Amino acid sequence: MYVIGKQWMWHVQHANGKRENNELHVPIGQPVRLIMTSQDVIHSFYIPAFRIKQDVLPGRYTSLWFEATKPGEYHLFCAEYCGTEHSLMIGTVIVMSLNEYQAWLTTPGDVIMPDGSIQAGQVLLNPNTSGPQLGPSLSDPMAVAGEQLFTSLGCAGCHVEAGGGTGPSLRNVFGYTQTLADGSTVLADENYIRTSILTSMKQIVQGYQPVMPVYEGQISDDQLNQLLAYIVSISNRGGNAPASVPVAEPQPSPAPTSVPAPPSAGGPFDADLATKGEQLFNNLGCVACHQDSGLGLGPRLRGLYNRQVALADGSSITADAAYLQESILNSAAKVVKDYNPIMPVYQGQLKDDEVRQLVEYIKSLTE
Amino acid sequence: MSTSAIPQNYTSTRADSATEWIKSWLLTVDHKRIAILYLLSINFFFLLGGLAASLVRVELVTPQGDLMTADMYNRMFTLHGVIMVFFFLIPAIPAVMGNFLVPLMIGARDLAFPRLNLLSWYLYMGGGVFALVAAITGGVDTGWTFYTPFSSSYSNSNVILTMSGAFIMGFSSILTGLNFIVTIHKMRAPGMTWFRLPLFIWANYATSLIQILATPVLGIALLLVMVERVWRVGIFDPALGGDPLLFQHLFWFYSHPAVYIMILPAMGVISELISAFSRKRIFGYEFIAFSSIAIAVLGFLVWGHHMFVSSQSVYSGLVFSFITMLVAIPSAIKVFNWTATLYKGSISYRTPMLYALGFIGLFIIGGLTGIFLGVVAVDIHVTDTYFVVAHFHYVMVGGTIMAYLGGIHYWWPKMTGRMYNEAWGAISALVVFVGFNMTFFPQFVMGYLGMPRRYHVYPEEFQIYHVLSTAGASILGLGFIIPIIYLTLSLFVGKVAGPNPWAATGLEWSIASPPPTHNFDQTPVVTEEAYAYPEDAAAQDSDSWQAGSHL
Amino acid sequence: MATTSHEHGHNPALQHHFDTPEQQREAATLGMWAFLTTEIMLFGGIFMAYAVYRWAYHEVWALAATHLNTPLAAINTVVLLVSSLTVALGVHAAASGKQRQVVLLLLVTILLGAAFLGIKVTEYSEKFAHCAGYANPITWISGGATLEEAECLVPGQQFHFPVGHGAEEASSLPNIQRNAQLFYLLYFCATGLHAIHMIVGISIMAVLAWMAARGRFSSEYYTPVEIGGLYWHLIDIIWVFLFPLFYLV
Amino acid sequence: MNDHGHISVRTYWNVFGGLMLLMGLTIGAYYIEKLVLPLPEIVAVGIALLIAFTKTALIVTFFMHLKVSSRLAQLFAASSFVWLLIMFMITMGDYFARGWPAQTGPLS
Repeated sequence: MYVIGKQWMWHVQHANGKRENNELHVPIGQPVRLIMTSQDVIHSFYIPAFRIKQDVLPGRYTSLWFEATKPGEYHLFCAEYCGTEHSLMIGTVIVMSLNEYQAWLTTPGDVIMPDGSIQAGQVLLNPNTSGPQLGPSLSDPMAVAGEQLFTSLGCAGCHVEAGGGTGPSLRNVFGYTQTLADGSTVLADENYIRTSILTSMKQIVQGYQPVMPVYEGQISDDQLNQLLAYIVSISNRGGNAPASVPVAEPQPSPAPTSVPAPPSAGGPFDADLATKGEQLFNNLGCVACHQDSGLGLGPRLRGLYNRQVALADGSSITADAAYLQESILNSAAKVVKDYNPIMPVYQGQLKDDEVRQLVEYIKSLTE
Repeated sequence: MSTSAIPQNYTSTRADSATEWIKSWLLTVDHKRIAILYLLSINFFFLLGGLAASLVRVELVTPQGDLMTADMYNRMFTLHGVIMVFFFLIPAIPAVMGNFLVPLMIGARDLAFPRLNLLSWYLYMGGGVFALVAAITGGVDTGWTFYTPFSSSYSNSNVILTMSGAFIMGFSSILTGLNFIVTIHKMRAPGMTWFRLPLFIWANYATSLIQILATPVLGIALLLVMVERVWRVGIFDPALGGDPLLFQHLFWFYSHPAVYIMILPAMGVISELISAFSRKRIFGYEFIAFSSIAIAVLGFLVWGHHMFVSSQSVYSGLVFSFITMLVAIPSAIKVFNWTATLYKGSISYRTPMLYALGFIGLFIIGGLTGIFLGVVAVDIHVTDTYFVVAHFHYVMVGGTIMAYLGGIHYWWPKMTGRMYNEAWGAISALVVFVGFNMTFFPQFVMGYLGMPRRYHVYPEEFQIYHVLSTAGASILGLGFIIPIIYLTLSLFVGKVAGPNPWAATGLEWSIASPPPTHNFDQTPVVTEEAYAYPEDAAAQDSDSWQAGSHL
Repeated sequence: MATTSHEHGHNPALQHHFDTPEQQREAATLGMWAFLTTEIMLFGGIFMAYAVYRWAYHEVWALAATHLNTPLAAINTVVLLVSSLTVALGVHAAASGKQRQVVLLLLVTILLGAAFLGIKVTEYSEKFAHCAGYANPITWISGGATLEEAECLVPGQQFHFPVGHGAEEASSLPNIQRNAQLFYLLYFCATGLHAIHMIVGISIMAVLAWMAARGRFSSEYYTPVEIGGLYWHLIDIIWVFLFPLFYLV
Repeated sequence: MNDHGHISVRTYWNVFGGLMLLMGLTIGAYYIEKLVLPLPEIVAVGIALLIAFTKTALIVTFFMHLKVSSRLAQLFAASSFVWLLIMFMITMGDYFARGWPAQTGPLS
């Protein structure tokens, strides 16, 4: 479970995304692990009855675990002085039997959606299983929300499940030691994943370039927790992560069709090639940088075809098929103004009909 | 030696005009006068802190907390913390009794640097003015520990004013410590070897070692927080990569030795009282002397036990917990030796002795609960609760203040030449003892049940403890007011006390009661060891006892 | 209690509560050493913060250190070492009673101290000038050439650590701006505090020189000069540590 | 201890010479490290600190007359460095064990 201490309020977020303030519903007999961080000053999560207390620091995760034995309501205090309403930052811990806890979990309450917004009254059920599962698998919806976030933010583009993407595959990363570019090894725990997402340049895994954009300030704490839950869920050493999470099978990259594409001079674009191009565009991770929202590291491609493009060296050129092809194969040649040349070179990695599919797809992106 | 006639004693001056009189007191370099100036200013701050304490206690009678708003309550308990710690407990015994008695006990005419001594009093008052101005213009709401990032970026009360007050007081404490070290090393009377020194001097020596080694670190910690507040640049602020725990390390590196600054001189006073009132040589002189030094040294290694739950690494928690057990040993040695001194002594229950016995009892409770807090596992439950509040009040109020009052009563005839009223003295000692226990013992129970510290509003089930504690606090408050009344009265109506009303040993008892300005006409030569009471003192007392003479 | 009668010649400088001038001198030097202990602990706190943050962010700190003006600081160190020598010779001269030489040497020390502060001022003003967008203080005053790439190393809102040159290596370090600001905050705190101590040192030397000029010292009584010397050497020692830690490493 | 051990002017000068030599050494080490062979960081820091310590030792023993002053003064000088060491050792111990900053080491 994830706890966020804010000045004079505790946000508690259950594995399935259900959120509550100043309250903590816990099943008995289950070891519960709290992953806590603070948004402003130092607080301290203190449950006298369970004899546990741990300071909650801004800027890093601290963890606390306990196993409730007797159902009932217990006090929850903030033990580290944190300002005017320090004495109001209290709450109750409600320990329930397992099935009561299940029932409570599914009652509608506000839930964090993948884009970080909070919607009340909506229960995030795990799509591929009918009822809520027992035990650790409860965190599916959280992982599912994390997974949706993972694709929508474009992480899936680089961190391809099967590997071979520009970023390392994240399968079975959590809980294992990673060897870093400078040869040192580090245990991939919550803090490692948090800092790798927020400040990605710090710990580059061996054999990969520091290309990943820095997400600090772009994603909220809740989204960060969801991503963390997803990454934990796809590693079999994830502790409270179920092994049975439906892993987003990578769409099999389409076997390049041998159909010779009609010469591209014809109509605006060839629909069939464009759809294949689109899948390729996602799988190769182009979508991660060339985001439609324009926020990505690469320029926005929608409506690019046949438009005047200003290049870094000041000259400008019309984005015709030849320019697109050349930019894909030898990306550093003509870099668009105020973008830095970090696009990987696909010369020799892509067959030319794959390139043609991509070009057709880009042509299909009309404004 | 100034050949002019030595004035009758340090209190009377040949001042003719009022300004002359004021100048003779405010610009004095006589350690005895500076001690009196300290006595007055420290008692003023003690009453101010006590007032804040009583307001906090009255506020806590009701769970909803309706006497004052939460913010006012936070400022009140911070005021109580800052005033009591920085402006009463740390300077109390070293400055008042230390200044007065250290030169007398070692046979010197004055401290090594008299002008520096006056400067440290002015620094103390300067710091006090800063703290008062801060208190009046709205106080500070960060708690006396000033934890960042709250104190550096989230609190908008005048933190800088209070911090500079504590910063300046730090210098006064350093200068006093420095003065004592040099005096004790260099200005002992001929024949006064280290092992003939009274134990009060050993304790003060150890205290001043801590003062000069620890206080600068507090100075730098507060300075850095002030820089952070002024330029909005975070050194302890996690947003800028800083670490709030670094502040806690620097702060507690000073503050734990500071609690030993508070308790060590109190132990020195108690060693004097116990041997004087059981008319017996102190048992295990070397042990007590060296345990003072041991406390001073070990005190520097244990500060981490204040930070067990603050995500300090588990391994350092282990190390600090182990060394905390070691630091408890010297205190235990002292208590054993005191009780051994009492054995077979002819104990007379005069007021100082009542305070001394009260000290031993309460200090044991305080010390042992300290061991609970030293163990990491237990500490996780009880830290930042009222258990901790009760623990350090047992050691500070039960220890330092009881010893302070006992010392004031014991040396009152020496300071003023007048005896206090014995009956009132006994009453005040009992009232203080009862009031104290009634205030703080319920807090142990409440703390263990989980009542957190610094809470303005609390769940109902703790109310009975709070009501009990507030009742006790009023008795305790009364107990502190009574001595002020009868001690001031004794100045005018008190029986004139001769040079040695307690028939005690020690150089300070060999000169006139309000000692002359230059202490010793001729530098005394010390021949026997510190507490040279006759072997059969107990036998002599028992057969010379008649009904009606003091117990 | 047998008492000893006093026998000591009337020494003008002996204060009333000391028995022998020897005792007074030892008391003074011991007091000074105790004070030096507090000073060392004071700067110890800053070095502690330095050590913690250096251990945590060593790459950014190494990079940040390159933007400090090392040659100027090296000259500063030499200046301080020479001033230490002149103070030591001054104390020696006082011990052997050559009053005029004492005054001369103390004046030279004051001069060197002032030179140190001068260099410090130029260094600081260069940093502040950068913040205002000018190459160096002179152009800043005369409104001359502005700085080509923006660099402001004074901690505060407009702190900007130039990531321009050496982009790829610098941009690889995540919160470089924040940690570099931390480095410069500690840099300004440490050297600022040291400069304040230097100003105090210079004023002590001035008082001593004035007293020596009026012949207050003799070969038996020269303790104030010795204590002033001790304090000066301490300032020098602190700078000896500051220099490598901030500039060189 | 003798009245005031006499340190001759000559010793002052060659102490000064020694300091200048060490000064040169530090600057030399800096430039070597910068231009010629970039040593691993710990070694560079180690050398610089070592030289700083030797310089301090020279100044303290000769210029500050510690060699000739009372054992007490020597005790105070030594104790201040020992206390500094205490503060450094234990606090850095905590930082090593805690794996701060957050991204490395075990989640304590």
